[in-house]
Amino acid sequence: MFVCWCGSNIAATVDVEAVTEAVRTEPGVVVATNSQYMCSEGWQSSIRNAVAEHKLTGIVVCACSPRMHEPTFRKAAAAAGMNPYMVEIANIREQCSWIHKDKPEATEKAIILARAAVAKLNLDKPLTAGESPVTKRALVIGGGIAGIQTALDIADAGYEVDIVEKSPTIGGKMAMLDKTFPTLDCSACILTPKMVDAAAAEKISLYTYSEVESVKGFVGNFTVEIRKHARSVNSELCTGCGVCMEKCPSKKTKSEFNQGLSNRSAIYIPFAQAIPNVPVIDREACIKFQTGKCGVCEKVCTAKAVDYEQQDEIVTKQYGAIVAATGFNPIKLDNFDEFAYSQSPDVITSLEFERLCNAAGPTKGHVVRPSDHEEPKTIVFVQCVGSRSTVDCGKTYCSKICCMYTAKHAMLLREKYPGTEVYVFYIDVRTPGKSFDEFYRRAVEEYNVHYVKGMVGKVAPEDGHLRVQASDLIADKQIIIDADLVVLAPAIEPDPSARALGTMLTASMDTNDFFTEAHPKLRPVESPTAGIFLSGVCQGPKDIPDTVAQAGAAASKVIGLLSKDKLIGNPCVAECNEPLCNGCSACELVCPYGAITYEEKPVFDHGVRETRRVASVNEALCQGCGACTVTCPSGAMDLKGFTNLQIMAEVDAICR
Amino acid sequence: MPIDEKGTFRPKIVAFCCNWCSYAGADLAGSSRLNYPADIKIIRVPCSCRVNPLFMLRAFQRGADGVIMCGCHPGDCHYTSGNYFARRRMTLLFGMLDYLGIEKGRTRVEWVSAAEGQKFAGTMNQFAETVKSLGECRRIEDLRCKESVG
Amino acid sequence: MLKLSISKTGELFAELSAARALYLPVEGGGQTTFSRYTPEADVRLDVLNTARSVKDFFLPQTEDIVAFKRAGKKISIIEDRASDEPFAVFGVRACDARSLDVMDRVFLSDPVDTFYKGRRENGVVISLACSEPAETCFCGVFGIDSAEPQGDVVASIVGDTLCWEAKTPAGEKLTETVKDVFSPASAEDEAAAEAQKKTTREIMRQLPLAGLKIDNWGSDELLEKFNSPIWGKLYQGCIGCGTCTYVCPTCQCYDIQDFDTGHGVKRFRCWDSCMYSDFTLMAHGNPRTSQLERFRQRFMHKLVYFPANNDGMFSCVGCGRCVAKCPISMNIAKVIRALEVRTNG
Amino acid sequence: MQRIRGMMRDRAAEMLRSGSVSKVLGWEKGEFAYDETPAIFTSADELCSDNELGGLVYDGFSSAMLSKYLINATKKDKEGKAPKALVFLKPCDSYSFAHLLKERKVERENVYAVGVECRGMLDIEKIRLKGAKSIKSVEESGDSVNVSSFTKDYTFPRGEVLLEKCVTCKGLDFKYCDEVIGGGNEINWNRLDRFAGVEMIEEMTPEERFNFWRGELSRCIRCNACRNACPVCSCNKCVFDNTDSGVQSKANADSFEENMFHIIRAFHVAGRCTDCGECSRVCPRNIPLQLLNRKFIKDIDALYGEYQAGEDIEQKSPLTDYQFGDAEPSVIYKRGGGV
Repeated sequence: MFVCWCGSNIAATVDVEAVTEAVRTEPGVVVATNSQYMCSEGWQSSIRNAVAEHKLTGIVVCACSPRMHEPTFRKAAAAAGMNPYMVEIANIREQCSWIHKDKPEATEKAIILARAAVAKLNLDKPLTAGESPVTKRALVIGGGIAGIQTALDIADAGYEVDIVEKSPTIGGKMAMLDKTFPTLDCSACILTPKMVDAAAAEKISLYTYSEVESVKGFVGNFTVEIRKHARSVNSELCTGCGVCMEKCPSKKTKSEFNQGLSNRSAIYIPFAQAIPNVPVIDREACIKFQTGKCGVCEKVCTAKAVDYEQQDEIVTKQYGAIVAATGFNPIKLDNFDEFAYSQSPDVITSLEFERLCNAAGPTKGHVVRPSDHEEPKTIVFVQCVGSRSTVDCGKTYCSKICCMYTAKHAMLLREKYPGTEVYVFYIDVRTPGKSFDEFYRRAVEEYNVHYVKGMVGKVAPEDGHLRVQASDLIADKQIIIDADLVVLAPAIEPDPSARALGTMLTASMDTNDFFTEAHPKLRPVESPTAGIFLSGVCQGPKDIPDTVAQAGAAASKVIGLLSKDKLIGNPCVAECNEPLCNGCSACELVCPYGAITYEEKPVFDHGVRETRRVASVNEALCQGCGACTVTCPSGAMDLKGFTNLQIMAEVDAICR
Repeated sequence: MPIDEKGTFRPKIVAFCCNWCSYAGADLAGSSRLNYPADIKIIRVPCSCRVNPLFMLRAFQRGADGVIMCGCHPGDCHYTSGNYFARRRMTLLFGMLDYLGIEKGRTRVEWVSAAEGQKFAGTMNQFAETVKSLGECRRIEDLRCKESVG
Repeated sequence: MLKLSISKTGELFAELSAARALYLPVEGGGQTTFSRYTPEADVRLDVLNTARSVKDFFLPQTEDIVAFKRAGKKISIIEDRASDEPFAVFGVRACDARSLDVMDRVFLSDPVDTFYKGRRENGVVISLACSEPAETCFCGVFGIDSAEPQGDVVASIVGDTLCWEAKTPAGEKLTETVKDVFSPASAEDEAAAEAQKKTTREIMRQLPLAGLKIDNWGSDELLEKFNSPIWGKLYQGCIGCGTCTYVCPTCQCYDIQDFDTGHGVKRFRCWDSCMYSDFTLMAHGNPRTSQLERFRQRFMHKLVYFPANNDGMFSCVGCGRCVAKCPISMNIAKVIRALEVRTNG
Repeated sequence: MQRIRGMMRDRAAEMLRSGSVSKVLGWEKGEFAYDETPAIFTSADELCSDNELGGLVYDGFSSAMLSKYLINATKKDKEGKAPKALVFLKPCDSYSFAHLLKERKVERENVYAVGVECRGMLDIEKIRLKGAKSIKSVEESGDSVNVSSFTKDYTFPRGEVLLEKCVTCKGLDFKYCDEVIGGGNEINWNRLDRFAGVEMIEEMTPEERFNFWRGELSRCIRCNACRNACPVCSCNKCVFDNTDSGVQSKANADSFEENMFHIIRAFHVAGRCTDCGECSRVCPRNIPLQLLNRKFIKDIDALYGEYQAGEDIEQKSPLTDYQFGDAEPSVIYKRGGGV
C-alpha cells in the first residue's frame, strides 16, 4: 500500500498519514507507506525495493486518477518482477482531495476508497496479455475509388493487398460520372490513371468478377474464401482486341454501365477503359449458353481465350486486415409513382443524366430526351427523392452528394445549352465543403439556374411533355412547369452485398445497412470488430474528396496494423467458465466484436461429464466491455480484471 | 442511521462510472475543483454495460442509500453499443424496483461525457440531495449488514 | 378431560398467549399456516395441513449459530444464538405431532443438538384430533391414529365443544395456567368424543391411500429397493425443486453457511434439500450426480435408511403435504405403490 | 378430451412403433383424479396401458409443462447421438419449446412436436377453496366441473376453477409444432387481461406496493420450484446455487434475500419469459410470481415494442437488442406515485 501526497494536491485535504495507518491493518496489507510524489523515478525505485523486500504480490497506490498514472505504476510493478495487472489505484486526488474541503471528511473517504482498492486487489489474478502474429496482407472489398485508393496507399507502404470487385471491372460509380464538383474535372481523367496504377502495382492483386464467400479468423489472422466467377474468357490468353464483342450476335442486353440507356453484347467489357481489359460472357444473354448453338466468339478469337467450360473458382487466402469499400447504389424508384419514373422515359435519374452528358456515353455527350432524341428546352431537377424522407420506400438520412451534383448538372446544361430553362426543386441546399457554396452560388448567379424551394408533388406525362406540379414555399404558391426532361436525385443506399458481408465480417451495421464505425468521432474508419476497416460510402454517404480522404485514413490504419509483427491483446477480456455456460447465445448476440463463438466441448463439473455447446471467447477480438457478463444469467461469463466478485468486493468495502 | 456530528444524515451512495466517459468526467470535475458530497464513492467499470443489476442490489444490501450509474452518451459508447444495453437493463430494473415499492429516487442513470465535469458534479450534487431527502434506505436492506456486530 | 364451548376459544387463546408466544393455524394469502396469535387472527381449526409444518418451531428454516467479528487483523468469536423463550403451538395434527418423534431421534440422540433441544424444552405441543381427513392423508399407514394424536395436550373438536386433555407434565403445567376457562367434561361428552373417533377411523380406512403397503419396506429391503429399475421411471418428472422437503415435517437436513456482513461473518444454518444438485457437494464433487440418485435418496432415506437406524421408525408421517404440493404431482405415495411389490420377485 | 387422448395415444404409439421417435413425453395418471405426472414413455404398450398407474392421459389436470424435459430427453448419449422425442405441447408450452430452440437448449431435429388442444387447465386448489373436501373424482362436462367427494358432490362453473395462468391465457396459437391434435384457437372461457394484475399493483401507492410485495415475498420458502419449473431458467448452475458467484444463498436468511432472489429470477428471464405461468402454478406458497415476470413483459412491450418470447425464434430478444432512440431510465420517474 503506497499513499501519495501529490505534493499538497492530496496532502492538503487528506491526512495521508491517517490513511496509511488505517489501511495498514486491512487483510493482505503487508506494508503501508506514503511519499511526496509516487510517480517520481525515485519513488518508483522504492516501490521496486519494497516488492523485493516484502515479496509483494500486489500493490495499491492511493494517488491520482488511474487514467493518469496506471501505466506508470504497472510498468514499475513489471520492472520489479511483479505481474503488472496486480496493481490497483485508489483515486484520492480527482475524486477526493480536489473536490472536498473538509479534511476529516476527505480523509475518511480516502480511507474507504483505499479499502475498496485493497478489496479488489485481493481478488486480482495475474494476467498475461495474449499475443498473435499478423499476416502482412490486406484485403479490400470493393474496387471503386474508395477501394482503389485504399489499396494504392497500402501497397505504397510495401504491403500486399488484394482487391475483390464483384463486377467485371474496377472503377465503380466514379467511372460512370462525367464531371466532378466543384472543380468540374473530368471524372475519367482523374480516375483512370488510378485504375491503371492499381492494375500495374506489383503489390496489388485484382480479383474482378469475384465475391467474398466466407471470412474466418480474427484481427491479424483472417482466412477468406474468394469466389472467382467464371468469366468464360481466359484472362491469361485474352489480348483485349475486342473482335469477339463486335462479332457477337446477341447485342440486345441493356448496358449496366450506361444505366440501361444503351445496349451491349453478351460478351462484353463494361466500358473502354475497363480494367482488366478482358471481356466476360453474360451467360444469361449468350446464345451459346442458352441454346448451345453459336460459338461465334470462340471462332473469332485468335488468342483462343474463350472458354465455355470455365467454372467458378474458390481462392483461399490469408489476410491481416480487411477493408470494406462496398460503395452504394441509387435507390430504386419504382415506388415513387408521383415522379412517373416508370411511366416516362424522359424522367431519368441523375446517374442516367451523367451518362447522357458523357462524351463516351450513349449519346456521345449530347443531352437529348431518351424518348425522341430531341434536345430538351425545359429541364426540371428534383432533389431529395427518397432522402430525408419519412415514407417507407425512402431513407431518413441526407444522401449528402445530391445538392452538389445537381448544381453541377444544372450548370453544365446551362453552359452547353444556353437556351434551356433549368429548374431545381429542393428542400434545403446543403453546401458544407470547400468551395461548395461558391459553386452553388455560381449556378444561381452566373448560370441563372432557377432554384425553387419546395417539393414536386407530381410529374404527369402529357402529350410529349412532362407536367410538373410543385409548390414554391418561398412565394407560397403552386406552380406548374411543362418540362421536357425531369432529372431525379435519388437517395443513395449501401450496396446490397454489404449486409451479407457485414454478417461474415461480424462487423456491425446500422438500420440502414451502413457499416458502423468503432467510434463516431474518434475512430471513424474502423469497424468495432478489430481488423475490419471502412472506406467510402459503405460507412455513410460521402462525396469523392471525403471518400478518398477516408480511403487514405483506412489505409493508414491498415498499415499501422500490418507493420506490427504480433498483436498484444488487452488481458482484461471476457472469459467463459465452461461448466457454468448453458450455451444460450445471449452473450454472442450482445458482443459488438463478434468475439464469442460456440463450440461443442466436453465439460466436467463436480462429477458430471458431458459434451455440450459452450461459449468461447476469442481474446484477440474481445475488447473487454463486459456486455456479455451481464447478459449471461448463469454468471459463466466474467471479465478479467473487473470480475463480478471484484466489483462486489468494492461495493462491499464502500458500503461497509 | 449514520449521522455526522452536525446531526445531518450522511447517506451512502455508490456511483458506477464507465472508464471512458463518466470516470473521465469525474476526473475533470476533480481537476476543475467542482465540489460534490464525499458520501459518493465511485467504482470504475470499463463500460456501463458491465454493471450488473446484482451489483446494484448488492449495494443496497450492504447499506447503500442510493446507487447511480453513469456512462457515455448514447451514440458515444467506446464499445459502440454497451450503453444501449445498459440503458435497457437499468430501465427495466428501476421499473421493477419501483414496482416493489422501493423509492425511485434511490436509483439513477446519467450519461456524462469526458468533457462534462460540470455535469458530473451537478448530477452528483442533485442525486445526493435526493437520496438525503429520502433518508436511510429501509425498503431494500439487509439487517445483518447493518448491525455493528457480526 | 376438560371442555370448552367452541365460541369461547378466543378466551383460551388469549389466556394461553398471555404467558408465552402462542402459534396456531391462521389464514392469510389464501393459505393457512402457523402464525402467532393475535385477537384479529383468522384462526382456522378446520384446516388439516398448514402450509408449513410444525417443524418450523423446532428447526427453523434459518438460524444463527455464531458470529465472527474482524477488527484489523484480529478476529473475535461472538455467540449470537437467540435465547429460548417458552411457546405453545396449538392445532398440531396427529401427523405433525408424530413428526417430532422422528426429529427427536435425529437431534436429541448423541450428539445432542442444543438448539433443537432448547426449543423442544420450551415448546408445548397442543395437538388437535382430526375428524375430516382428506384424500391425501395416509398417516394410518405409519400407525398414526389421526383421531387420537400424541402431544403434551390433546384437543379435539366434537360438535360445538373443544375437548382438552393434558398428556404430559408439560401439558399439565400449561393446563394449570388456563384451567379457569374450562369446565370438566361429562360422561356424555366423553362418549361423543369416542364416537367421533370411531367415525374418523372409519373414514381413514376408506381413503384412497389407506391401502398403501409399507410392510415390505424397511432395512431388509435395502439392496433390492435401491437397485430397482422402477426408480428410473419414477424420477423422470422430478424437476429437482425442494418443495417436498421443505413442506415435509420430518425432512431435517440442513446446511451450515457463512455470510460475510462486511463487518464480520455470521454463521447460520438453513434447511437443505437432498433434491438439490448442490446437496452434499464436496470439493471433489457430488456423490449423487444425477436427479435419479437424488430422487431415490429421499425416499430410500425415509423408508429404508431411517428405519434401519431407528428401530423401524419410518421418517414419513403421511401428512400428505408433498402429495398436495409437488409441482409435478410425484410423491411418496406413488413411490410406495410403485415399489410395493418385492422387487426381487 | 377422451377423444383427444385417443388421438394422442394413436399418434404417439404409431411413432414409437415405427421407430420415428424413441420416446414420448406425455402425462401419466396419478393416485387421484387430479395428480397427473409428466412421464416418458418408451414403448407403445406402456403408452396405451390403462393400469391403475400408467398410460398416457390428457385432461384438465395435464397442466405440467413438458417443454423443459426436452433438454434432458434429447441429450446426446455417450456415442454423441441424440435421441428423438415426441412431445405433446399445449399452446403455451409450444412458446416455451420455441424459446428452448432459440437458445439452442434443444435442437429442432431431435423433437417431434405435437400440439394438443387446450381448454384451460383446472386448479385443484381453487376447487378445494370452494369447499370440496376428500375429493374422489373430477369430471368436466361442458362448462361445468363435477366434483365428487367421499361425503358430497359439487358442481362448479369451469371458468371459476381454472388455473390462474389459464384465466389470463395469452392465446391458443401453436408455435413450431409438427402437427396439431384437436384444434380450435378460440378461447371460450371468460379470459381476463393478462396485465390487469400488474396494472392493479402499479396503481397502488409505493407504500402499498411495498407492503403488498413484502406480504407476498415473505412467504417464500426458497424451494426453487418457480425456478426449476421455468422453461427459461435452464442454467446448468444457477447463480444462487453457485458458491463462487458471490450471491449464493440457499435460504432467505433476511428479507433482502427474498427480494433479491425474486428480482433477479425475474430479471434473468426478462425478454425471455414466454409468460407460461408455471412459476405461479407451482409455488407451494401461492406467491403470484407471474406478476413479476409480467411487469417486465409489460414494460418491454410499452418501451421497446411488443415482444412475445417464443413467437419467432429468429427475432432478437429485447435485452440483446437496442435502438438509438430507446427510452431513458428516467422514464420511470415520470410514472405516477412516489419519489
